[in-house]
Amino acid sequence: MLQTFVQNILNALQWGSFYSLIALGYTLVYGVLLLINFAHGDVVMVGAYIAFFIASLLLGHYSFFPHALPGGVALVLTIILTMILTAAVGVSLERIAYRPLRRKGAHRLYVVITALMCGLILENGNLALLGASRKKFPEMVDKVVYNLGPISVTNLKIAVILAALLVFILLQFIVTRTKIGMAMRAISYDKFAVPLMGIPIDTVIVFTFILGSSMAGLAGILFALSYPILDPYMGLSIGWKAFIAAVVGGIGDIRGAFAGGFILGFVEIMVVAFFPSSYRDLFSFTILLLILTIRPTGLFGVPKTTKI
Amino acid sequence: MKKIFSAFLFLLLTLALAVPGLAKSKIIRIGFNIPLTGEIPKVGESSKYAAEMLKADINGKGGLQVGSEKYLLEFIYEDNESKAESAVAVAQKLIDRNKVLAIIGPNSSKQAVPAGEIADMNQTPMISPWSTNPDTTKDRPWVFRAAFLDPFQGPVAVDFAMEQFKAHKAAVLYALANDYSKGLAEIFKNDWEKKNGKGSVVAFESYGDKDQDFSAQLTTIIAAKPDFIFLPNNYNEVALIVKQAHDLGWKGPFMGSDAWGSAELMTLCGKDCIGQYFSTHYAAAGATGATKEFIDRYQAKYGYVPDDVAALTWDATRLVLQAIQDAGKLTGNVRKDRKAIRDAMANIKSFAGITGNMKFDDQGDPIKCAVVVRINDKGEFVFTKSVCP
Amino acid sequence: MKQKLAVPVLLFALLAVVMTLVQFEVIDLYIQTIILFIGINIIISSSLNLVNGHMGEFSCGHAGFIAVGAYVSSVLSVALFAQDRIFGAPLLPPQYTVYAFPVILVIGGLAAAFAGLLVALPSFRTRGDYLAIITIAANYIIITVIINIDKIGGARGFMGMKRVVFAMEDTAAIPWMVLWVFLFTILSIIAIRRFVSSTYGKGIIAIQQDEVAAEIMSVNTNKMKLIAFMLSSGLAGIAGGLYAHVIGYVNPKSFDILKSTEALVMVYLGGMGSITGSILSAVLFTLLLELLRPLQIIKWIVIPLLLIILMQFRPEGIMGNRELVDIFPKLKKFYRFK
Amino acid sequence: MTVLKITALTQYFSGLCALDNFNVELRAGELVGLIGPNGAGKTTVFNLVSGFYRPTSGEINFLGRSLVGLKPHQVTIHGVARTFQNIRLWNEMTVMDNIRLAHHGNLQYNLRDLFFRTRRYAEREKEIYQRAWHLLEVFNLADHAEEKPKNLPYGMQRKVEIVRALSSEPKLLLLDEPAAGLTSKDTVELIELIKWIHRHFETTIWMIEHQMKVVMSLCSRITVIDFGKTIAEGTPEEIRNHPEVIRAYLGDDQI
Repeated sequence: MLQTFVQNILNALQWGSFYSLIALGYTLVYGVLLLINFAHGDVVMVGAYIAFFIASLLLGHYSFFPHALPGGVALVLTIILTMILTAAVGVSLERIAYRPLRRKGAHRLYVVITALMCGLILENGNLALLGASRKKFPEMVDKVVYNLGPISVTNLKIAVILAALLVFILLQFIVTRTKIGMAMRAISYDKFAVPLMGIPIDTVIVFTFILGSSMAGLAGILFALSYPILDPYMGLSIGWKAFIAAVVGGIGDIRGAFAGGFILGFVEIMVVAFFPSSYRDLFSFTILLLILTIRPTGLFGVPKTTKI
Repeated sequence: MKKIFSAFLFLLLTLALAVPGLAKSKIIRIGFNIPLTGEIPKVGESSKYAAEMLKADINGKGGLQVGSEKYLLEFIYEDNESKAESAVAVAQKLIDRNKVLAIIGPNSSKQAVPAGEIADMNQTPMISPWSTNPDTTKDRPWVFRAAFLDPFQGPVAVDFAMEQFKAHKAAVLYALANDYSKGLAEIFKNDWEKKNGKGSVVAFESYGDKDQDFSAQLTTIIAAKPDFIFLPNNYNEVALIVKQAHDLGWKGPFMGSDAWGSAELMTLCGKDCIGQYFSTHYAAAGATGATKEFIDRYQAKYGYVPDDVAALTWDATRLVLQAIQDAGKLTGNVRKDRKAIRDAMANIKSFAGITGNMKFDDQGDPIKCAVVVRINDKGEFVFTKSVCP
Repeated sequence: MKQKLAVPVLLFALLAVVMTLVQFEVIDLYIQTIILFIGINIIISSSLNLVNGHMGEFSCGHAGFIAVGAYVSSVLSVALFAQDRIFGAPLLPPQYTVYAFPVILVIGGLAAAFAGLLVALPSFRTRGDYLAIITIAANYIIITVIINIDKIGGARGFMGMKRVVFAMEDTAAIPWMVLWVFLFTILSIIAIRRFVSSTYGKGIIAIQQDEVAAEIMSVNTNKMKLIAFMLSSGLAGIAGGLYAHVIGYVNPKSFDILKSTEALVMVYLGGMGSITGSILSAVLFTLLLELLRPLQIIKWIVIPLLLIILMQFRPEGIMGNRELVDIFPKLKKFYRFK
Repeated sequence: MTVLKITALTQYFSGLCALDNFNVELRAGELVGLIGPNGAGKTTVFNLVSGFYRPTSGEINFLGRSLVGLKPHQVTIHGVARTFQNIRLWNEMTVMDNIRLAHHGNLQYNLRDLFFRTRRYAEREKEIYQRAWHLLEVFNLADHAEEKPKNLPYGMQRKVEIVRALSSEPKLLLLDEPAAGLTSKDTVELIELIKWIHRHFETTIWMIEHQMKVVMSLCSRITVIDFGKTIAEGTPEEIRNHPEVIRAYLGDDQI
């Protein structure tokens, strides 16, 4: 029983890491623009596909580039390139779809709907371009299963958990310690004060999308490495749930997204471990509702006091 | 404002006019109600490819010989988006608009059950290649299917596992929101416990829609120490489950169902799936005759080994064409022709399909054999055993 | 006075024409099905608009309430009027269907309204995006509950409603579903219109624009939220009941979050807080989905693209928060005194 | 007759004392002022009276009935109306609807009347409409009845907000800095308006104001608070020369 429990803690840590990584992207954009970027889950999907193509290229799977790089080098290159390209995708979404709407002063929720539509285009565009076959992500590093008695861990699992932790520390540092990070936080309070700090608003927003989308790219690679089957709708369900995690943590707060992701991961895994698994969604969402009932603005969310 | 209104009206009008009108005679029109978008686009694609291949074959020979005349085939593919209401609208459209003689599809039961109602009500023969829910054909004389039913496949898996693995304790992991998976899991559990005593299914776990992480369920299953794990799941999920189970230290065997039978299984699953068994409609490796020919041609044309949906669609469509030929002649009166085709379908004595010989029982369900295949080191599905009803 | 009767007369004439056309098979079943879907979608979008548009919340779980209505009314009508494996012989003779059906639909609506409490009660304390999460969670919870009840089919879905429809048609051979969908669509629109045009109902618009001011100007905001959520989900439940009987089969997967996003799209396409906008967008959206079907996969790229482009030109939806009469003031004389 | 009697009202916000032992008594027909430097706790007093906060301790008695624990809308139904420092009108509704909605707490019809459009519904809606119309005419706003408040000049928005508060026929009207953000010309008009309201409506008025000119020319009595404590009370003349007040406003080193 104890072994099962410890094993499940490890499972939950890995699963929670993914929710955290994706929730961080939601929360960054939300913190700056108050925009629920519903396309974020699909940006993760795009990240995974980009990683797939780069990895296949670097491992010499395509005939026009028949030089296979060693797995480790290929992995590092894939991570870097994927993060850059996914960031480009995220920024283009913002430039093409969100910014013009914002300029026109559209209601916030119209931008949210636009984000939903962008998500649909990414999914179905992928389907139309690449066909309905799912893609198998290549194995870039040799999997090692460590057996500590009855408990099993893979090197990948450890890497995922570490990556989530590192990303969190990095983002927390950027947001609290750097000038542009402070501008990001300031912008949600007062749009007009930020230019006074000497940073144009659009720069801050683009930077936010770069950060958020590159994290989505990273999440995409790690996801593809852990669950190596890619299909155009893979980002849908995890995207919605990560959004829920971000809100339970207190949307707009980096710590909140991080904690919320792990909480959702733990709740889901533990419900399955100790209750009939068919009740998972029922139990886990009821627990989340209870958390929100006790703390209506999430764990780290500051209650928004309207000045009367 | 008014401009936008009129622009929209204009757009709608043009689109309405663009919908194709009625075509000329000497054509047999068959509708395909398949999911080209939505949750399972691959299923729709396989169906479409198989049908395209068949159509090219027959039209290449100048058409289908019915009685003394030759008819060209026209297949109309409509996308049901994997949605129930869409499948209903598509069925209506194919019947009323396109005046098809018969409908192939929908494939998954969520769409096939309501679309079957429409077909039955409008007296149009429909055959679902893949649906396994008994409701699809139950009390519907106009609706048929090409796949065998869960109540047959479940015991096949039970008997095979008991014999092959000498197993007494089984574990099941199924997809909660997938009626196929859930139904088969329950039938398997009942049958297993009937034969091995109560409590011999030591773990009966489920997961949700579009899940990718199964570690918690697998941890529970592995802790219960079953002799093997039964996975009545779609191949894409199977690939993830098997891999994660190995990550968690599982070394025992898996047993699967016909939903494993996709060409993609091995590309997705790789070496983790080698050596596992599953029950299915046909064994691609070592196939002979028409089956082999179909597999080779499909692979040459589309680049991958056809999955069971493709094979079943091929059979379903050929069944319909066979029935049209059996009917003797086409009158041109759609209602009469549909009736003749339905009667001919119900009366098919024996049909040699690439997924085995079959005929229909009085519910419109096929009586055919199931095979159990093993995945060999080359990733081929090798025939192991055949079970007939 | 004559002019004020114009709208009812027009509606009645439209119903009569559609019924006759259907009765004499001038329009085929396909068109008929699409007309029915349009009606159902109108109820769905305008009822969601009550919460998302007029009250300004962001409810993303409308499909959950549609599911409750669909299941409750289906189970009731099948249990009462159809031979069924689960519920056995019909409890009432078939000629009662005609009278019982609207009652069953309303009961389905009431059940959905009670499910609406799941969202309405938390709305007292939370707003905005936090409430959005609660609605999504409510959607997931409802679907999971249905999947776990084996008695009503679980993941396999539930059917038999067509037999009830047939029983109605056996009693009197007219296209009953066309009649019911038409009737309930009109009734829903009237109910919503009457609600938001009254001083009482305007309370929810006040909540949308400034909740603090609403509270201080004697609007019982909690009660208004409760009423708005329950009315909205209740109407969604009625739409669900109609949907179930038109299709003849319900499956929990048909009411997942994707269905909710469709409803959202219709609301924001039409314009927040515009009833005519919701009607228009429901018609447009349903027709677009049908007409673009030949495009297959491309359809699901074209439709979002169209919507994105539309929003760039009209960032407030087709109608904004205006009604048709605001654009064509001449129509005003056809309406009664507000 | 005493309209409002506040005794020992104290409010803490997470350990911070916002208001300490505040007492006041307003008699019918009075026009009283509440002044103090920024952050002194003036708006807190209004928020406590109108029910947005529940006081830590103390009693608020309005016409013999305690207001403590009531929700804002219940307080309003009992006859206390207020305006806000930063105007809080419903900007997307017409001016007319803004005024009509003030009757929300006293509609006298139920949902059945609403959905079936009964006679009672029609009569009540007509009555509310006519009353609102009358009020708009009295205040020369009838021309703007169908406009949206956001399109009106700031001074007029202020006026609409006051009219909205009045239309619920309050016995006590709380005005929170009505002159904030107004031009000097508008301020003069505002003073006249408040005087006029005070003469023609049977309502007691209690106002917070920053501009001495406004308070001094309107109020018969003034309370001064600073850091949550009452530091002075009296007629405008007495307040003008009160040393504590001067210190609070100008700082210690001035003396």
